[in-house]
Parts: sequence; C-alpha cells; structure tokens
Amino acid sequence: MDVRQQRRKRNLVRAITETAAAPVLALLILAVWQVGVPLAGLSDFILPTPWQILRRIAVDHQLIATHASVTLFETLAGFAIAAVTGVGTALMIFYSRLFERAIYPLLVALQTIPKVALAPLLVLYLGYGFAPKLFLAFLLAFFPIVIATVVGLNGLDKAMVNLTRSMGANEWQTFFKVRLPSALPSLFGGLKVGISLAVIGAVIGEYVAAEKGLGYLQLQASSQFDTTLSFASMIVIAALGVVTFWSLEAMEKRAVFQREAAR
Amino acid sequence: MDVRQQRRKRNLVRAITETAAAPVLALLILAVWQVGVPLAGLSDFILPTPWQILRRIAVDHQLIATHASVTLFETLAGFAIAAVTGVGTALMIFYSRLFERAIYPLLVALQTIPKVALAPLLVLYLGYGFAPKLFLAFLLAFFPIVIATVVGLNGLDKAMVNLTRSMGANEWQTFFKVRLPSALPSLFGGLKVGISLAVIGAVIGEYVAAEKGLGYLQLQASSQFDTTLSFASMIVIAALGVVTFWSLEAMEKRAVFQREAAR
Amino acid sequence: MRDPAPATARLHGVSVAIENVTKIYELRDGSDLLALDRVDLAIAPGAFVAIVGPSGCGKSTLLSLVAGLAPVSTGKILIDGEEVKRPHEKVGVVFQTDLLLYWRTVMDNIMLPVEIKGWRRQDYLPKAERLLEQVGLAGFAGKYPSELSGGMRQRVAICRALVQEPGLLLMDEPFGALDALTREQMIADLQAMWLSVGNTVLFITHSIEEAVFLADRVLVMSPRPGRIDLDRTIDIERPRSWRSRTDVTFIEYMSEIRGIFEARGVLTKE
Amino acid sequence: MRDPAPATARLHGVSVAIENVTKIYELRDGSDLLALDRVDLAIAPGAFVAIVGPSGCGKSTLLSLVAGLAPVSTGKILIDGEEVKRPHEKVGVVFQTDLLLYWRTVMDNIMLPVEIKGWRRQDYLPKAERLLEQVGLAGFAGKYPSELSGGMRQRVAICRALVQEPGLLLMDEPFGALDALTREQMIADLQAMWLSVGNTVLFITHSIEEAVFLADRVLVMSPRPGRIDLDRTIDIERPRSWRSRTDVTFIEYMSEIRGIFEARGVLTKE
Amino acid sequence: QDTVNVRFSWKMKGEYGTYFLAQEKGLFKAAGLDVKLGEGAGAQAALGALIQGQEDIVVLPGVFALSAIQKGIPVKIIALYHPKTPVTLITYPEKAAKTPKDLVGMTVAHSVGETGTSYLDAFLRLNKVDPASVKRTLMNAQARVPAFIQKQVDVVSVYQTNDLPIIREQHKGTDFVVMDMVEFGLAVPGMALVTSDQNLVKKPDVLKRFLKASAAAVRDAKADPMAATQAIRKAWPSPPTETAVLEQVKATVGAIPVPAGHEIGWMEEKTITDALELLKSAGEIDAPKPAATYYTNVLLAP
Ligand SMILES: Nc1ncnc2c1ncn2[C@@H]1O[C@H](COP(=O)(O)OP(=O)(O)OP(=O)(O)O)[C@@H](O)[C@H]1O
Ligand SMILES: Nc1ncnc2c1ncn2[C@@H]1O[C@H](COP(=O)(O)OP(=O)(O)OP(=O)(O)O)[C@@H](O)[C@H]1O
Ligand SMILES: Cc1ncc(C[n+]2csc(CCO)c2C)c(N)n1
Ligand SMILES: [Mg+2]
Ligand SMILES: [Mg+2]
Repeated sequence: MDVRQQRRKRNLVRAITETAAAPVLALLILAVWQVGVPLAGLSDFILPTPWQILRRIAVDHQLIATHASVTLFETLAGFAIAAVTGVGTALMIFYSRLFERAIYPLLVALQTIPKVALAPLLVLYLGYGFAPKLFLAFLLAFFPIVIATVVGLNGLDKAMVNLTRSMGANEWQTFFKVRLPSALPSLFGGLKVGISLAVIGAVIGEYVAAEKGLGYLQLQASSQFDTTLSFASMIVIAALGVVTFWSLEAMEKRAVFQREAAR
Repeated sequence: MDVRQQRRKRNLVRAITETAAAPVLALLILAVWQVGVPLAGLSDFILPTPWQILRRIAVDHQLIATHASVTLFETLAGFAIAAVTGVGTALMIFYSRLFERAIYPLLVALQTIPKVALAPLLVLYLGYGFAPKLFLAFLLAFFPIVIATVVGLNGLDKAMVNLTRSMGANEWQTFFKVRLPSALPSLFGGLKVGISLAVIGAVIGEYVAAEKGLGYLQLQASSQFDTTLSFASMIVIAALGVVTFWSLEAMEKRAVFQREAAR
Repeated sequence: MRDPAPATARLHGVSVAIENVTKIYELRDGSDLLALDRVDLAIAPGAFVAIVGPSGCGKSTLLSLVAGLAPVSTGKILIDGEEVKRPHEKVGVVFQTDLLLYWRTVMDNIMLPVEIKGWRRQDYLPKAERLLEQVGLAGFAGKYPSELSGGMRQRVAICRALVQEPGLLLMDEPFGALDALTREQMIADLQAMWLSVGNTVLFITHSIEEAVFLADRVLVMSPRPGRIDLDRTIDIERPRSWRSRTDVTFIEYMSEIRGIFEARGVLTKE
Repeated sequence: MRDPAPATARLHGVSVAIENVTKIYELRDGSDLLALDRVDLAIAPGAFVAIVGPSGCGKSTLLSLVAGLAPVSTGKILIDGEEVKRPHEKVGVVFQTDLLLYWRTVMDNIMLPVEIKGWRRQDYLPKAERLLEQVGLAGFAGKYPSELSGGMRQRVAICRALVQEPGLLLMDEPFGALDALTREQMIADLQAMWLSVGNTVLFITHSIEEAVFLADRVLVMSPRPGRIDLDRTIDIERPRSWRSRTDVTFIEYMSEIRGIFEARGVLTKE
Repeated sequence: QDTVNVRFSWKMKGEYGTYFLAQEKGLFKAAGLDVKLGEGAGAQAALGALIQGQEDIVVLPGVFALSAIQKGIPVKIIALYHPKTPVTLITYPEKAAKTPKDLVGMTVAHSVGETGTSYLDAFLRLNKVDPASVKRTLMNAQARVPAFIQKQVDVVSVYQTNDLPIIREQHKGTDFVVMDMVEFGLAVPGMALVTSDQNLVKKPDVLKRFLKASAAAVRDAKADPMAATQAIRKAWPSPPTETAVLEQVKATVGAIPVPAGHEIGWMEEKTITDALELLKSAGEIDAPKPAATYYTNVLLAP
C-alpha cells in the first residue's frame, strides 16, 4: 500500500535522525571544545583538548577499564539496593501518613548532609574497601527513588483500587496488578535520577576511601597534576552515567506501556 | 452532631500525632546517639554527642547563623534558576523527541561528572565569589526537576489535551490550563529532590572556593580537627535541607489539588 | 487460601440484607452530604433486582457499600448473613465507568479477576473467548483499551465481571453506552446467563424498560437523599422475550414506575 | 486576537461538508483499522443532524475529525467552506466521557472555555448559573467533580459546552448516563436552546427515539468500517413535544431506522 | 609475625617511597613484621581509625598531629622524619619572588589546611615583611596550582617532595622561580609517624621494630633513591614518570635529618615547642600543653 510505504519511510527517517542526534551533538561539543581550548589560551594543564583525552584513554585503556569496572560494579550494586529499599520505603510512606511525617525529614537530612565530610566515620565503620562505596551509591540513589515512587503511587485513582479490591484482591495483589504498573512511569523517572546519583555516590566513596575505581584514579591523577588522566577518568565516569541511564531507558521501554504521546 | 464531634476529635488526634512524629523520631535518634557514643567507646573526636553539638551551636550561634544565611541564599537562588530552566528544558524535551534524544545524554553526563573535580575550571571561569556556588546549586537541582517534569507531562491523557484544543486553546493555554496542573504532583516531586540537591550544590561550591558559608565553616573546622564544630555545621546544613524541603511541601499543599488518597 | 473448586460449585446466588443504611459523604468544603437515608432492603438468593432512580440519588453509592468498597455511616449490610466489612469474594462488579487497565490487552483485562483469585488462566480462556464473541468483540482479544470505542470498552468490562461467574453480580448502568440493538442483544444474553447460572443480580439502570424486562423486583429510589420509594415485584413469566415489552402487563409496570418518578419531580418543569 | 464581540453576533450556525473522508487507525500490533470508509455528508447552517449506529462503527471518530482533533486519512472536511486543519473556534464539543478537570470546581470547569477564549468571566457567570440550575445542579457550583455522581458529571460537561454558545455543537451521547426523566427534560431544553440560538448541531446518540425527536435529519451508520447507510429527513413540526413520540409519523420514522439497523445484523442472533 | 597496619593520610606520592622499599627489600619481614600499607582519605579519617584501634601507625604531616593532640586526641608522634617540611613558594620569572620581601603586593593561593600558606603571616613576620602587604585568595586545594599556572595568582606553595618535581616536568619551558621557605626560617613539622597512646602501652615492641626497619629503609633510600623510586612505582597504579618520582624521593630523603647519636626520626623538644608556638601564632591552638603530651622518643631508644 502507498500509505504504508510512506509511513515506513517516515519512520525510518525519524529513527535515523533520532539515533544520530546525540552523537552529532556530542561531536559538535567536542569540536567546539577542541578548537576553543587553544583559542581561549588555556593550558592543557587546566583543560586538555578532547583529542588529548581520547588519546590518553586509548593509551591507558587497560588501566581505565580495570578501574571503570570497579566503579560500575559499585554503582550497580548500590543502585540495586536503593531501588529495592527505595520502593519499600515509598510503600511504607504511602500506606502510613504517620511514617511519612516521621521519616521524610530524616531522609532529607541524610540526603543533604555533605557525604565527603562523613569520611572519618565511613572509614571507621565501613573500612577502606567495598562497603563505603556501596553505601554512598545506595544513599545518594535512594532519595529520588523514594520520592518518585510515592508520587507515582499517589497518582492512582481510587476507582482502580476499588476495581481489584472488588475482585477480592489483597493489598499485595492490588499493588502488583494496579499500583505498581501505574506508578511505573514515575518510578522509572526516579530510577533514572537515582542511577546517575549512584555513579556519583560510588565516585565519592572512592574519593573517601579507595585504592581503585575511577574516582580514585581521577583524584590520584589530579593530585599528581595529570590533568589529562583526570579528565579521561571524568569522561569515563560521565560515560558510565550515560550508559547506565540508557540501559535503564531500554528497560523502561520494555517494562512500561508506552501510551500515545499527548503532544 | 455526634458524628461531627467524633470526627473533629479524630482529626485533632491525628493532626497531633502527625505533627509530633518527626520531632519524636528526631529526639529518639538523638537519644540513641547520645547514649551510644560512649557505649561504643567512640572518642568525641570522631563523633561528638548531640549534646556537645547543640551546646556548640548555642555558643557559636552567631557565627553559624551568619554562615548559614550565606548558604541558604545560594541554595535558594540556584534552586530558583534550576526550577525555571528545568521546567523549560522539560517542555522542550516533551515537545521534541529529537531534542530529547540529543540532550538527555548531555544532561546525564553533566549530572554524573564529579563536580569537585571541576574545581580548577570553576574557579577559573566563575571566580571565588557567589557564581560557583550558584552554578553548582543550580546544576545539581536541575536534572531531577527536568526528569520529573517530563514524567508529569507525559502522564496526561490525550483526551484532556483534545478537550482544551477543541475550545480553541493554543499550546500555551493548554499548557497552563491542563498540562501544568496535571504535571504538578510529579513536578513537585522533582522540586523536592532538587532543593535538597541545591543545598549540597551550594555546600560543594563552598568547598571549591569560599570564605563563608556552612561548607567553608565545616571544612575549616575539620581541617583543625574541631570535630564538634564540623558536626555542628553539618547538622545545620541538614536542617537547612529539611526546612527548605518543608517549605516546598507547604507550597505544594497550597498549589496542588490534594486528591483523595487511594490507599 | 483460595478455593480452587470447579466453577459450578460457586454458582448459587447469595442473599443480601441492607439494614437501615445511611451514607454521609464529607465534602472538601467541610460540609456533609447525605447520600443514602435509612435504606432497608432484603434480597433473596438468586433474585434479580433492578434499581432505577434519578441521577445523583445514590444508586452507585449503594452499590459501593454492598461491594464492601466504602464503609456505611450507620446501619449494616449482610451478604449470606455475614456483615460486609471488606469486599466479599463471591461478588463481581461492573462499575459505571469501564475501569480498564490501559496497559493490558482486552483479554488480559478480562483475565484480571482470574489472576487475582489465583485460578488457572487456561481454565478460563475458552469462557472469556466465548464471552468476547457474544458481545461482538471476537477479533479484539489482543487489542488495547485505547484502541476501542466507548461502547466496546464497556462490553469488555462486562466480560471481565462475567468471567468469574460471581454469586452476586453488581451492575451499574452496564449498557449505558450501547446502541439500541447491541443493548437488546446483551439484555437477552444477560437474562439467559442468569437463568442458567442462578446467581443474585443487583442491576442499576436508567432504563425503566430494561429494569422491568430483566428484574424480579424493581426498586425506585427517591432523589437525594436516596430512599426506596417503591419496591415492585415484576410478575412476568421467564424467559421473557423482547417482544413482550409491548404487552399490557409490561406497559402497566412501566407506567407505574414512571408515575412514581414523575410524582417526585426530578428536574424543574417549565 | 479573539473577537470580544457580544454573544449574539456569534450565534448563527455554520455549515459542515464532509467529503469522501476515510480514517485509518494504526494499531499497536502494527495492523491498520479502517474506522471510516469514504463518508460524504453536507450539513446546512443551523441544521440539527443526529447520527445513530452500532457501537464501534466510527461515530466518535467522525466527530473527532469534524472537531479538528485528528487528521483525516483521505478526503477533507470543511466548516463554513474552510478546510479543517485544527479545531475551529466556533465549535463546541460534548465528549463521550465527561473529561472534567478534577482540580477545578464545577463552576471553574464550566468557565474553562470562557477563560480559553479570553472572554470576561463575569459576563458568563449568570449564564453558567442558569445552565447549572436548568440541569438540576443549582447547589453544586462550588463542589469538585469527585463529589459528583456519573450523571451529574455528564451534566456539568454539557453545561461547559453550552456556555460558549458555539456555532457548531458536537455532542457524543450527551445523555447516556441520565435517568429517563432527567433525560427527557434535557432533551426538551436542548431543543429550546437550538430553536432560540439557531446553531448547527451534530448529535450522536444510541437512542433512536432521541434522534427522531431532536433531529432534522437522522443518519444511520453501518457497522465498522463506518459508512452512511441512511440519511432520513425528519419532517415533524417544531417545537416537538415529548408526547408526540406516540404519533404515527414518529413511530414510522423509528421503525424505518430500526429496520435499517436490524438489516445489518449488529450482533450474532440466536 | 606481628601484623602492623600502616595508614597514609593521603594518596600515593614519592614521600612514601621508603616504606615500599622496606617492604620490597624484606626489611619488615626480617623484623618479624607483616606490614600492610594503605592509602588514606585525609588525616582526620586516619587518626580516627587509629584511636579506634583499626590502625597501628599513621603517616601524616606533623602539624596535623600536633593540632589533633592539642584537641585531646590520645595519640603521640613517635617519629618525625621531616622536622622542617620542604615547602617552597614558586613564581613566574616575569614576576619573581626570590626572597620574602618580593612577595609584597603579590597574591598567594591558599587553601584550608594548607601547610605552606597557613603560616604565611608568621613566615612574613619572621622575615620582617608586613603580612598585610601580601594578598591571599582562598580556594579548593586542587585548584591552587591550576590557578597559578593560569596566572590568576602570582604565588603558590608546593612541596619539593610531591608537586614541585611534577610541575617542573610538565612545564619544562618555564623556569619557575623557587623560594625555599625552609631556607627563610619556616619550620613546619612534616612527615611524622603517629600511634595511639593505647598502642604505645600495648605493643611498644612491635612499634619499635617497625621504626627500626623504617629507619633502615630511609638509610637505604638515601644511598639508592632509585631503588625506592622503583619500589613505589611498582605498587602505584598510574605513577608519574620515573624522573619525577625520583626527584620526590630524593627531596624526601634529603629532608630527613640523621641526628647524631640517635635513630632517624628522633625529636628535639625544641622542634615541638617551636612548632606549637607557630600554631599558636596562626590562631590554630590556644596555650600549648606540656611537650611530652605530643611526642615520645621512647620507641627510638636503642
Ligand atoms: N466520593 C464522593 N464524595 C462526595 N460525594 C459523593 C461521592 N460520590 C457521590 N457523591 C454524592 O452522593 C450522591 C449520590 O451519588 P451516586 O453516585 O450514588 O449517584 P447515582 O445515583 O449513582 O447517580 P448517577 O445515576 O448519576 O450515576 C450525589 O449527590 C453525589 O454528589
Ligand atoms: N485511538 C484509536 N486507536 C485505534 N483504534 C481506534 C481508536 N479509536 C477508535 N478506534 C477504533 O475505531 C472504531 C470506531 O471507533 P469509534 O470510537 O469511532 O466508535 P463509536 O461509533 O463512537 O462507538 P461507540 O458507540 O461504542 O462509542 C472502533 O473499531 C475502534 O476500535
Ligand atoms: C596534595 C594533597 N592534597 C590534599 C590533601 C588532603 N588532606 C590530607 S589531610 C587533610 C586534612 C583534613 O583531614 C587534607 C585536606 C593532602 N594531604 N595532600
Ligand atoms: Mg451512578
Ligand atoms: Mg463513541
């Protein structure tokens, strides 16, 4: 059919431009950066060019990959714990106004306290190993997941809950059949914010106490004034953020029913 | 009426327990902390007791208040900018899939890059004054606001948009009459996460370059091994987070229609 | 633990007793709204009771109380002699709005009660397919609610309630969004189902014709606050045929009910 | 810029031309669904046209195309000779679902079109209050949608469309959730409004009686894909009274339309 | 074999080369010690772990230790390798500061807790320069050197044992003017070994053996700095060039005095009291306690 062919072509063109958008923008920024650094009279000691950074990543790819895998693992582990406990906490907040009133200030306070300043305590109780990174990745990711899940749960209409209840559903079933699916879009919003904060948490943890991981590598490099390696680490940290975010988006596409956009 | 009186009494009791919940929990935690520190054999150099911290806050209240007002101002200013530009960016993302595809990775990368590592660049380009704190408070608050707003906008049913369109509304009117009100619960979720991150941003900014603010005070205190003052600063930072969060919740209560809870 | 007994074992109707029930809503402006005022009603097992009444008189409210979805303000409701505190497991409801889950296909929406009751899906698939065909939606099992018309959605919601063969079926204007002919067909099907299954049905409708055709008893409710103004037993032989609507007895019942309605003066008259 | 001219100046009906319109929906499973198949229709300014047809035949689809809310797949639609690309400002719609904004009071919901068109609220408040009273909701201006019954919500939605006195009024089963008497009253009120205002009305209903009573022309649509099977002009004097439903001409029109319906065999017959 | 947990206060740097040399050459093992060397996350965290018994010895700047002990923390300096931290002020040739007097009118980069500039006032007064005539800009520690390189400030303090060799190597074209603050009278206690009062009582013998092996390593490194350089570079994930680390090691061992008749690390009481005066003049502490509160030489006795 003519209409069908036209539609297929249109979809293809759209898919291509949309896929190309991010790389094109990234390349554009890199180009401006590459050209801008010498123009601004910046020493590569302050800000290396992307080309220098990429070369460094290529040269030290093994070193960087080793550290990156550590950070990635810490991020994912901390995030996973945050996702599970975050949704659990959100449920308790949702079901109990009293709990909400009591716990919210505590959560906010925990969220706001400068983590780096807690280094002595963290090191004392969690040591210099895996634990403090896991803890910080978890802690930073936790709060946005809780908030977004609560928002998502609150968005459900009472009528829907009455529907499953009328079928004899217990709260558990109502949760999985109705509450969770309808909270998913918001929940995933929280997870997306959460995962990028988990990366930051892991990196801060590595600042506080580590002998490996990208945060360690970056701090180590910058305390040696190896700006290029420091930036290389930062770029890889950012890339870790982008990749985990994208993976989450891919999961979201599969898990969440995509309603027609109301544009 | 009997039923009415009963209800009024029930509401009063509930209001009291809910208001008391947070202070009671806080007192409980403080009590455990107070008793636990000596029991755990912790030196007050590592973790002072709440009583010591409170006494210190009382003694140095003037000093702390001066620094706190600086941090508060930075937080609020950065947050305000983040709220406005965050909603704007969310709108562009919502209306243009291409923009979304292009800009999301960049936002995530910006969000994930360790800010403290950017200190040299920040100092170079933003100086030592108000600007870097404002910038970091803004930057940290920005991302969750964008994500939550996009989620909120996406949650609207197409039928509602058709309703205002059928009345001849332009996109602007549709936004203010339908999209924004229905996105408000999610948007406020993002704002709440955002404001606590804005506090952190301001504090990090003070770590980077400052001669005032609670972050500076805390850093200064801990470099001199004045753990009590360091914790006093942290507690006040956390309190700043809680207070700004609460103010936002109070605004939310007034601005957002409170639907019947679907518990 | 749920009873995994075969479907036939659940299929006798239950009794319903509504005793001096009042329902007061607390409104947002702080005022109270008396929706139901001392309603008394006893429904025998297997009876088909229709309720008509002016819009806003409290029909849906009454249904939600019987379904155990909202608490009564005073009085009590008993199902099979047991006080209703939460939804009774033998009850199935067709709500006034379709309440389809937008992320589930038509078939998965219909399977919702089966999943919740912990029954085996494959035991109920043939029945669901038969129901879908009966309501004229044979090809739509895999489609999503957003791809259906208003009337189609309502028909799916009806299938969802019927698939469980509930001992007490509560229906709130189930045929409101259907065209005349589809409606007639579905009314006939509902009668057939009720005759064969023998469950109790509480049926809210705006159509006096529908009420008289289907019910053993037609209740007429007064304008808000809802009370039961008339409780008329309909003595017409079963199975009733759609043609019988023009019979004298049928017309007489309808006129009586209309008369009660009109006497109460629902809207302002010119 | 919007025209702040007095209400009376907007009140002549507009003409509608539907030319060879087809509508294909793309479904989620990748298949296409032909909802409307080459529909042709011309409506004179000020005419009252009713559409009946089986559930799912494409009535709401046709309405959304005329309202400019979805693009036609082929063909075109003209309002007052101007092709419809986006909603026409003289059109007012009553949708099949009420679509009330839950965070606005009843009155604020009714004032929505007034705000959007940039008119002065106080100019329209008296009219809105009159409408609310007419539909039996005098005390409910300050209540919220969640505090209303289904039929009450639908009546608010009708008030919202009528407050703008649109040149073309599109109504999708506006009286579906109303009891018999409230419905009769509202039908009478709608006729009176139409006679005094003189706007064009496109009225979708499931009640053949409603269609014949209100319309100049009744269109009968075929089952999906929707086509116009019958276009019957109703020659009954105005104003029509509710009693005239039992007149011979009235009954004849109804039988004819029923006949067309039945000929198409909507559902499976036993 | 006795286990000894050693915690550095910061990340790897050439300063720590001698410990890795001792490890590699088996000096610790020979002393019957199983030594675990760990990088740190700041002096505070390291000291905290020390007094809670998780660490046996912490390697950190001596001033930090003095300041902490003044606050009542139950630890003591048991060896001071750098009585005078080899800190310098560097400037560009165009706007050079060869002597303290040249600093007048210049801007110095300063960070919270930074040794070189925390005692700048005392240093200037010592050299008869009005402290008010030198401007300071406060910033994050990591931003100081970049700000200097980008010429936002005129002067920055750097360590011969750490940053100076690297900066020099990275800016080979620039002949930075280096003012050695030690030469102009600044004596800030640097690399120190600290243990808790508890450990001092519990396992003096183990600590003694550690100090002995550690001092032996210093002597070895003084003779062969390249060996220490290679030892630490092996344990270092991404080390600077060999030349730079070698410079760091050389400066480190060069600044470690060998006291006549005493083991390396032995402390004169005057070193400690002078340092306390310096801290007091900078407003970091009030009246000092008796000197014995801060240090002990008992573990260095033969
Ligand atoms: N959740 C609620 N909160 C407050 N008031 C309510 C609520 N639900 C219904 N009401 C009020 O109770 C009365 C009865 O409503 P109900 O929905 O039972 O009417 P109904 O008979 O089903 O009407 P309809 O035929 O229009 O559906 C109405 O006046 C309505 O305004
Ligand atoms: N958004 C949509 N996406 C896909 N298919 C749709 C959509 N809306 C309607 N349809 C399909 O188009 C056909 C016509 O639907 P429409 O809503 O116009 O019917 P209708 O005549 O209004 O029916 P009813 O009387 O039940 O409201 C139906 O088969 C329906 O499944
Ligand atoms: C080059 C270099 N950079 C940073 C530190 C950081 N540091 C180590 S101890 C301490 C005091 C606070 O605990 C701080 C800030 C360092 N030592 N050396
Ligand atoms: Mg109802
Ligand atoms: Mg329809």
